[in-house]
Amino acid sequence: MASTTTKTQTDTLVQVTNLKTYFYTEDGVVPALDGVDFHLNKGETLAIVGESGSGKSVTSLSLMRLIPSPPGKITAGDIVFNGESLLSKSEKEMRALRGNKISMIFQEPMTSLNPVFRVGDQIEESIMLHQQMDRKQARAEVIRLFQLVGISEPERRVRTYPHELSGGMRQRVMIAMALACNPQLLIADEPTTALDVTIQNQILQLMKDLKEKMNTSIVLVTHDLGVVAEMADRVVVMYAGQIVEQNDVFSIFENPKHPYTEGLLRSMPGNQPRTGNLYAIEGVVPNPLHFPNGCRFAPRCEYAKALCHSSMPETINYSDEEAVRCWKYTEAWEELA
Amino acid sequence: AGQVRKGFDPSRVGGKVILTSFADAVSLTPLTTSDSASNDIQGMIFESLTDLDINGQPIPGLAEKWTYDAATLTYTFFLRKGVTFHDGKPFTSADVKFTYDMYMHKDSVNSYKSSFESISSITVVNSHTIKFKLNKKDAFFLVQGANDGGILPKHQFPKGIEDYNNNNKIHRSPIGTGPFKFKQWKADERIVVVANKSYWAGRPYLDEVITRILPDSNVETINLLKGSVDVVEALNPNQVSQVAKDGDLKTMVYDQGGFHYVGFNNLNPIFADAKVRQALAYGLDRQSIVSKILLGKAYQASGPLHPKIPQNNPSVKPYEFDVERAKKLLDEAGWKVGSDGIREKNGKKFEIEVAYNAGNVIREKVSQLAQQNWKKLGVKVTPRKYEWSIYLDRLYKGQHDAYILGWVGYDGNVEHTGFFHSKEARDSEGKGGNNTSRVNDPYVDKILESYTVETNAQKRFKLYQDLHKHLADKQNVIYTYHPKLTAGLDENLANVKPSLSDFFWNLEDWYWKKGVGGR
Amino acid sequence: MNTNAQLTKPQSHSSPNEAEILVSVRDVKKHFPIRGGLFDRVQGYVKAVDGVSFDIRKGETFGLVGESGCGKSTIGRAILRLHEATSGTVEFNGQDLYQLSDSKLRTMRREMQLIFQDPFSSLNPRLSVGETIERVLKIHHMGDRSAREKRVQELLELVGMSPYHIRRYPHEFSGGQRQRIGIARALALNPKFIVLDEPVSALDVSIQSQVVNLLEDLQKQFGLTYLFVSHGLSIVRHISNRVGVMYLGKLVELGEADELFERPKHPYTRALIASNPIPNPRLRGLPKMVLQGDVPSPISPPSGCRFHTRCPLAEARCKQEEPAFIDQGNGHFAACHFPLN
Amino acid sequence: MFVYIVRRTLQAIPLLFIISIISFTLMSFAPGDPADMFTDPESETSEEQMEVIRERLGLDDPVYIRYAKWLKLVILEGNMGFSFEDGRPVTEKIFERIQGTLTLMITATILSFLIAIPIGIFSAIRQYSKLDHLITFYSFLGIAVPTFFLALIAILLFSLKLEWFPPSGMRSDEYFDTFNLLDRLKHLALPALVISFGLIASFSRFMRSSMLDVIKQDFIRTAKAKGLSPFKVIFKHALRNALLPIITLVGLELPNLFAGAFIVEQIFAWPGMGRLSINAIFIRDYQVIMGVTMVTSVLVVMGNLIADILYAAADPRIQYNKS
Amino acid sequence: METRSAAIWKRFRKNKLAVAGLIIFALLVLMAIMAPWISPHDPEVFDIMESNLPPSALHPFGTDSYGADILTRIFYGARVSLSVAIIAMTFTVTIGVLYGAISGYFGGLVDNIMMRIVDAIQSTPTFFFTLIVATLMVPGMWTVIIALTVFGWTRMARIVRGEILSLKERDYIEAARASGESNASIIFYHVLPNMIGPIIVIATLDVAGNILAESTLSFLGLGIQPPTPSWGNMLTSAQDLPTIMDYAWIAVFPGLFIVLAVLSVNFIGDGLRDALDPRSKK
Ligand SMILES: Nc1ncnc2c1ncn2[C@@H]1O[C@H](COP(=O)(O)OP(=O)(O)OP(=O)(O)O)[C@@H](O)[C@H]1O
Ligand SMILES: Nc1ncnc2c1ncn2[C@@H]1O[C@H](COP(=O)(O)OP(=O)(O)OP(=O)(O)O)[C@@H](O)[C@H]1O
Ligand SMILES: [Mg+2]
Ligand SMILES: [Mg+2]
Repeated sequence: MASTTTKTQTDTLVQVTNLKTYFYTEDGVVPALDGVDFHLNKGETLAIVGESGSGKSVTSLSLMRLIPSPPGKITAGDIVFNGESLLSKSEKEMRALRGNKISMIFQEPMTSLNPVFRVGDQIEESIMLHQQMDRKQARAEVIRLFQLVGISEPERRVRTYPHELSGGMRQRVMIAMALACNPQLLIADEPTTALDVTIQNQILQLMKDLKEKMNTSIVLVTHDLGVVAEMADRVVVMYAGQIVEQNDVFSIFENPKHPYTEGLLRSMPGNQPRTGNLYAIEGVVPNPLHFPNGCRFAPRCEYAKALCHSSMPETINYSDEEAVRCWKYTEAWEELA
Repeated sequence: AGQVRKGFDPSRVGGKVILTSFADAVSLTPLTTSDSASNDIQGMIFESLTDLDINGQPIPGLAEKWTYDAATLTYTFFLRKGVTFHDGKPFTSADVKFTYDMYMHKDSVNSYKSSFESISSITVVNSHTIKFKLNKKDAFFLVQGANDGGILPKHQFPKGIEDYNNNNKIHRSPIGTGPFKFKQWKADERIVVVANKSYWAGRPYLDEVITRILPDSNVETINLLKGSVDVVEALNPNQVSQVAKDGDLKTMVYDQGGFHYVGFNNLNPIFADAKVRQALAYGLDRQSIVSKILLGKAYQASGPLHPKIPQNNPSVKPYEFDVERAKKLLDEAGWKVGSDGIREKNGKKFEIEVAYNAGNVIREKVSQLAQQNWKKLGVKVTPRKYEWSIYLDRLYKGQHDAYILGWVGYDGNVEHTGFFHSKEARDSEGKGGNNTSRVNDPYVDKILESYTVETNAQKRFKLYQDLHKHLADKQNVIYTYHPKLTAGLDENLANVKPSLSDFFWNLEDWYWKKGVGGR
Repeated sequence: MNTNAQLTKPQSHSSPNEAEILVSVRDVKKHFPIRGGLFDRVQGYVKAVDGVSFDIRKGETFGLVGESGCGKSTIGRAILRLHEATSGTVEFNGQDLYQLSDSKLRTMRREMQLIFQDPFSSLNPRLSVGETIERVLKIHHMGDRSAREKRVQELLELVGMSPYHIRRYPHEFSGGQRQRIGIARALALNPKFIVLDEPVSALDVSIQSQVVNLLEDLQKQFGLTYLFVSHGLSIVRHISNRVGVMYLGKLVELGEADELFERPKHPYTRALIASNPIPNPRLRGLPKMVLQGDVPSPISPPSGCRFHTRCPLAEARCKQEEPAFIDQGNGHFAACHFPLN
Repeated sequence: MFVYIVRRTLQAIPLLFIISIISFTLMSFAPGDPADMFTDPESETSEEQMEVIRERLGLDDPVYIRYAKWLKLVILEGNMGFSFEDGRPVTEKIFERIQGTLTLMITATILSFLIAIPIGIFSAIRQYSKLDHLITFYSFLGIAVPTFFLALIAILLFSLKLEWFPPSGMRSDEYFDTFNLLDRLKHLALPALVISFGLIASFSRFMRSSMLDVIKQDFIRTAKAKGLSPFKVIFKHALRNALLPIITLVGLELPNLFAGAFIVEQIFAWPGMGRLSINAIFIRDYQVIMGVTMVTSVLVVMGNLIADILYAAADPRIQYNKS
Repeated sequence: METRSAAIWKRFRKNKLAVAGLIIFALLVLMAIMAPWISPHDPEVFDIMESNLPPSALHPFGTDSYGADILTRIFYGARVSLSVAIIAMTFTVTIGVLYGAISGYFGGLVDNIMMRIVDAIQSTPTFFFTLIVATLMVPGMWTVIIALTVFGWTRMARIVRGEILSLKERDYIEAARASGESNASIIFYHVLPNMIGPIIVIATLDVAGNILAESTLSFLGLGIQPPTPSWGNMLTSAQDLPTIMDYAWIAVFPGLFIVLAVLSVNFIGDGLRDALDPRSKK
């Protein structure tokens, strides 16, 4: 079941190394991404989970090179997509990729579509831009995509405005738009958070089907572990701008290493006895302007020791797939014990 | 074309002149309105039985000649033959009769009815002879009754008085006999008249006269400088130098019949005492008004009669600027200097407001000069400007303490009844004549009355010379100055000769030098 | 599993008297008019709540779930008379709220409070935390200045915040902290009853539990009664004694929390539960019941059973006949012609 | 849509009614007697006919009778009375000039838009740049300079010194009988620019803040994620959304626009309703004042209606049946 | 812990332009107060002979066409212009805010009627009605202020109403109602403070508008009477060809002070808006 196939170089679609994205605000520097390493294999779904503000969206926007600048800037590291470094590409070259080889779905289907244009036109625009089709061909393509994402009466629906569609429909439109040019990489930033569970279920099933059909690789950003369990092959757990743990989905759920991952899993109401208090990770996420010197999770960590508060743990890479950033798994820890 | 007037020079023919007017005309049918914009244009299109020379003396107009029978008080006018209206219809005595019927009709809405009061009946003798019988002696009949309104084409007014009063089509496309024919009127833009080529006295030199409506004196001057108008009738004093500097333009200073004054309500207890009025007159520096405010473009006034007319009494001199004398007069009048330096009498302080109309810069300056001057006498003055309609309202109701105003546009036919006669005084509700200063002086009334019936010119002038002296003494209003105006015009425009009362007096003789035909 | 017909959970705090009913909602309807046409006349109604009846017992937590737009918030507000109901009655402690005068109502408001979903828009950004809470006390003339200040401190401590936060402004807090401030504000007047409109939906998973725990502790401590509105099924199941399920302005099922989740009677409830993703990757392959389509418009709801357009079990009868909301045994109510077993 | 327009028009009727009552009442308080305006204390005219004129003007009736008469005329004959000054129907006098005013105002509005929108966009996407600060400064200047002053300076500079444009009027003497577009445009240029000066200042400010709001929106990110060029993102996706609030603004600015146009008409000798009404005010020509007031109000109401229709056309979310 | 006003002041001080605006404005006000002591000449005495003199040691800003010292008139003019602008602004803000707040908060029929009245006032030719208002009273500073107020409050009312319509949907308004707060105190404590931004912006624009409107009124003889100077007055009387072409200083100096006042007020407004908002950066 686990994706343990031996990995060759060509299997890797995206390789992110030591990525640092900082925001230079009036109040100070926000290290939204502070040395992030992960990779994504072809045909794989990678879930990024983490607390609000941990840098999930910044990661996805960095992959698109859509960090608002100013104040944001990618200050270090590299993103290699299909063997090419995205960071050394010109803006024009990036534009050729966006919406074409790499596309993105956003959290808010309500506000992510331009309210004053018909939904069909908004997709056509993308198709005509990247695939040298004329308007008529593009329209046919849009209708095909609408059928693909399960929108009934596509001929009529292409002429509607976003506000005339329900949330679920709009998210389908967003997906159709993202799939328009057969992207190799689909980034979905909380695609279902704003939706009802019933609709979320429909959308998740749809994404799964499409992935099978089109063999797209997906980066799925979410904070819902249920969605992760449903969709992901591998999971990256982020906390305060850093990756604290990554592993295949089964290991993450069954054998979480990092105390934060563990806490997250234990906090899920469905995962605990229905009596007594819920398990809770106490405390709040640190202010990104003043991250603690040591492990950023230390102030909330049950296991934290003096060491954790004083210095930052290195990432321990067990394999290509598995990594954790915690003192608990170091020799130093054992010495303390 | 008809005959040719004396001295007509065909080489001068041609070209157009662009004039300006602050306001649009209201109606082009004579006497239906009293605004100067309308009057000026009417003057180009219509003619009366008599015309006036540059001194205001009656000369033949549509009447070739006339006789007067003193016994029956009857004028007989012999009309010019062969004259046609601009639409080609002949002019006859029927038109004259019709015209006067209109002017004198009881429902006629015109502001000049008093000019015709002395007419008792009009009889058509034949197609070109007409008799006017008067009901009293009228020294001014030839220059008022026979001159004050153009002759209308009867055939244009099928509904008679109703057309005269209300027919806008007629009001806006007039037909007369005059040197210019009406061509076009675009509201708030311009009014165009063109030469009447078959004018009985020979066509005017100019082909076309355009009056552009430019509502602001800065704009007027700019257009003159720019060459988009040819003549500005009266430049603002401080804009004269600007125009003078321009090589393509010339300026022309000319006299305007009239006088300016600081008025009072003579019924106001403060001003009822002649000594007070005299004191204020002595205390006002007229010399400065003329030299500094008007930059020399005026005559100091000694009374209401312009120095260029025979009624003026040259022996009457303007009041000196004499502060000591003024103070003495005030002391005599019982106004004693109070502790704060302001005079008072019977516990009442000598504090007055000097009103003027908003937008009139010269009057604003005069009011401020008066404030400064009279302060030295112990009189506290508050200058105060009013929007025109409010200014008038208060003026008519006698609510201003003192006000600054003028009385302009007269010539040798001046007649001051309206201004000084007690029967013309306004009542407290503001009804009545133009005697807004409420002068009530039996001596003045008597002179004014004799003057209108005295047909001997020399005796008549003498009456006003006496009046001049009397008024100067009384200072019912403080006479400040007689105006001179400065016109700005194109260097090449020739023969512009304003009379005391009419800038366009000889418009038909204006011409372009060297045949330039305008710029 | 808890299968007996006990009305409250065994672990329940204080001991709520089964019979004692705090809030009684009877056939409440709330129709929002839609205006239009030439004379701006009412052209139709959004039937946000269309005849809902239930009781909330003293000391219990009544959960309300359902898809977005089904009328959960509207009923919550109608109970507090923040919306005037179109018809029906709401009794609070035996008093008909809709008969109260404005001033009486304002006094009554001490007894019942509201906590909002959005921690960002529910606090006045111009007032400091202290001012926000103190205002509530001031309106009801509770104590003098120093007494009020003391109380504010108490309240902040009660919700787990430091007194030095008093002078801070809402924007300086995280979502969880703001929600605590909102709770403190609601508690300031010692209410008996609180409507919680999705109080944790906007919070991170790790923070959600903190707030839920706090709510439970406070309930225990003060004997509070909650109406807990949410679409997070697991949370509702955890916190509620009884749960009502709404669909298109109607209550379709009501019962003991565990009973309802274990043995849903209404197909809609079952679909809702099935849609909830299970946080276990090993179970992902299992066939799911996917509810097709969207919720129909509340302006012209479907005839008969409102769910029939999406119901996998619907039959002809469902289209014509509206099912009654009846007890299917043990106080487990459902409105379905073909209840599940 | 049709229903919407009809409804809005019907709604305007009571509004116009209120305006007419307010205006009429206020006017009856105005000092100064219109009959007096037909006399001139500065030259030799007699005023014995004043009573005749007063009667003709109907000034002896009480206010409410005059109002009733006026209203009757308006409703029954669609005529707004007769000018005191020359006895012509007010409608006719207004009709002669309305085209001038509208031409000026519409041109000025369009001109302002054409200039203000790019400026606003630019200062939004280059927020806090030097140019942005410069534009901010300009917009304060636009508020601080009185129209009459600006007009005079403009005439001196562009007409007298540079000789680019004629200083006054609506057309040259040559083109009174034939229409010459170029000549008209030349005459239109200065007055329109002067009116625009202030408008550009405020429109660009609003455009800037509206644009700043829009470019933060999610759908802009979506557009970028599609790979669209920045030009398309701004001018296709952002612009139309940013324009929406500006459309309403124009409707609200209309009354001020009229006021500004009136002053400009005076200085540029532009034949329009402004001069008509200023003259009417000075001579207390009540019927004309009423007429101009009503026509301006109708234009304002219509302008707002058009703004709303445009808004609805530009924003598909607006439904006509929602008020 | 600092008090709220101290916090506001601290934030305000951070904004350099706002502080500069405040200093300039304070100087202008000081100038107005101190006019009798710092003026080089007597404002009431002038000699027409001395008119149109360019700036010199004796007349630092030159003299105008009446021969009055421009600097002196600017000092005295500040009194009128600043008082008129600020007092009238205070009135328009008070009336406009209250009116708009009531209309927007209560909505429905009340709103409909109240807004139609605003429409009516806004569509009438202000010029004429200002004239009437002004002439019904004795001309002077207060006439100007009242005239400016009567027709100046509608814009504020409109904006405030619009803001309220959106604000009143916020949860914290509902929370206030839920806790038994009365309508009046909801408006004062929760609604108005949250729209202080737009209110300040309009208010500062009004100050500028009032300075200029005063001159229009005075020009018509309805306002401040000459020789009492006001900046607007001075600028208006300089609108004449030779003045602009040959004696530019007559227009330039009052113009400069108007611009200075307008800019400083707007900068203060911007600074104040940010300082009053606890969310703005410290
Ligand atoms: N435009 C920006 N300017 C300044 N800081 C920013 C900006 N965008 C993001 N950040 C900061 O970067 C950090 C990471 O934000 P990010 O949006 O990636 O969080 P997230 O994990 O997606 O959270 P959420 O679950 O709330 O979407 C946060 O601390 C945020 O404040
Ligand atoms: N003020 C209102 N005017 C008109 N319609 C309204 C109003 N408030 C709510 N509605 C409508 O009433 C219905 C029920 O709304 P309500 O907010 O109660 O739903 P909800 O169950 O709370 O949904 P959510 O989960 O999205 O909060 C919706 O269709 C909504 O559009
Ligand atoms: Mg995010
Ligand atoms: Mg809700």
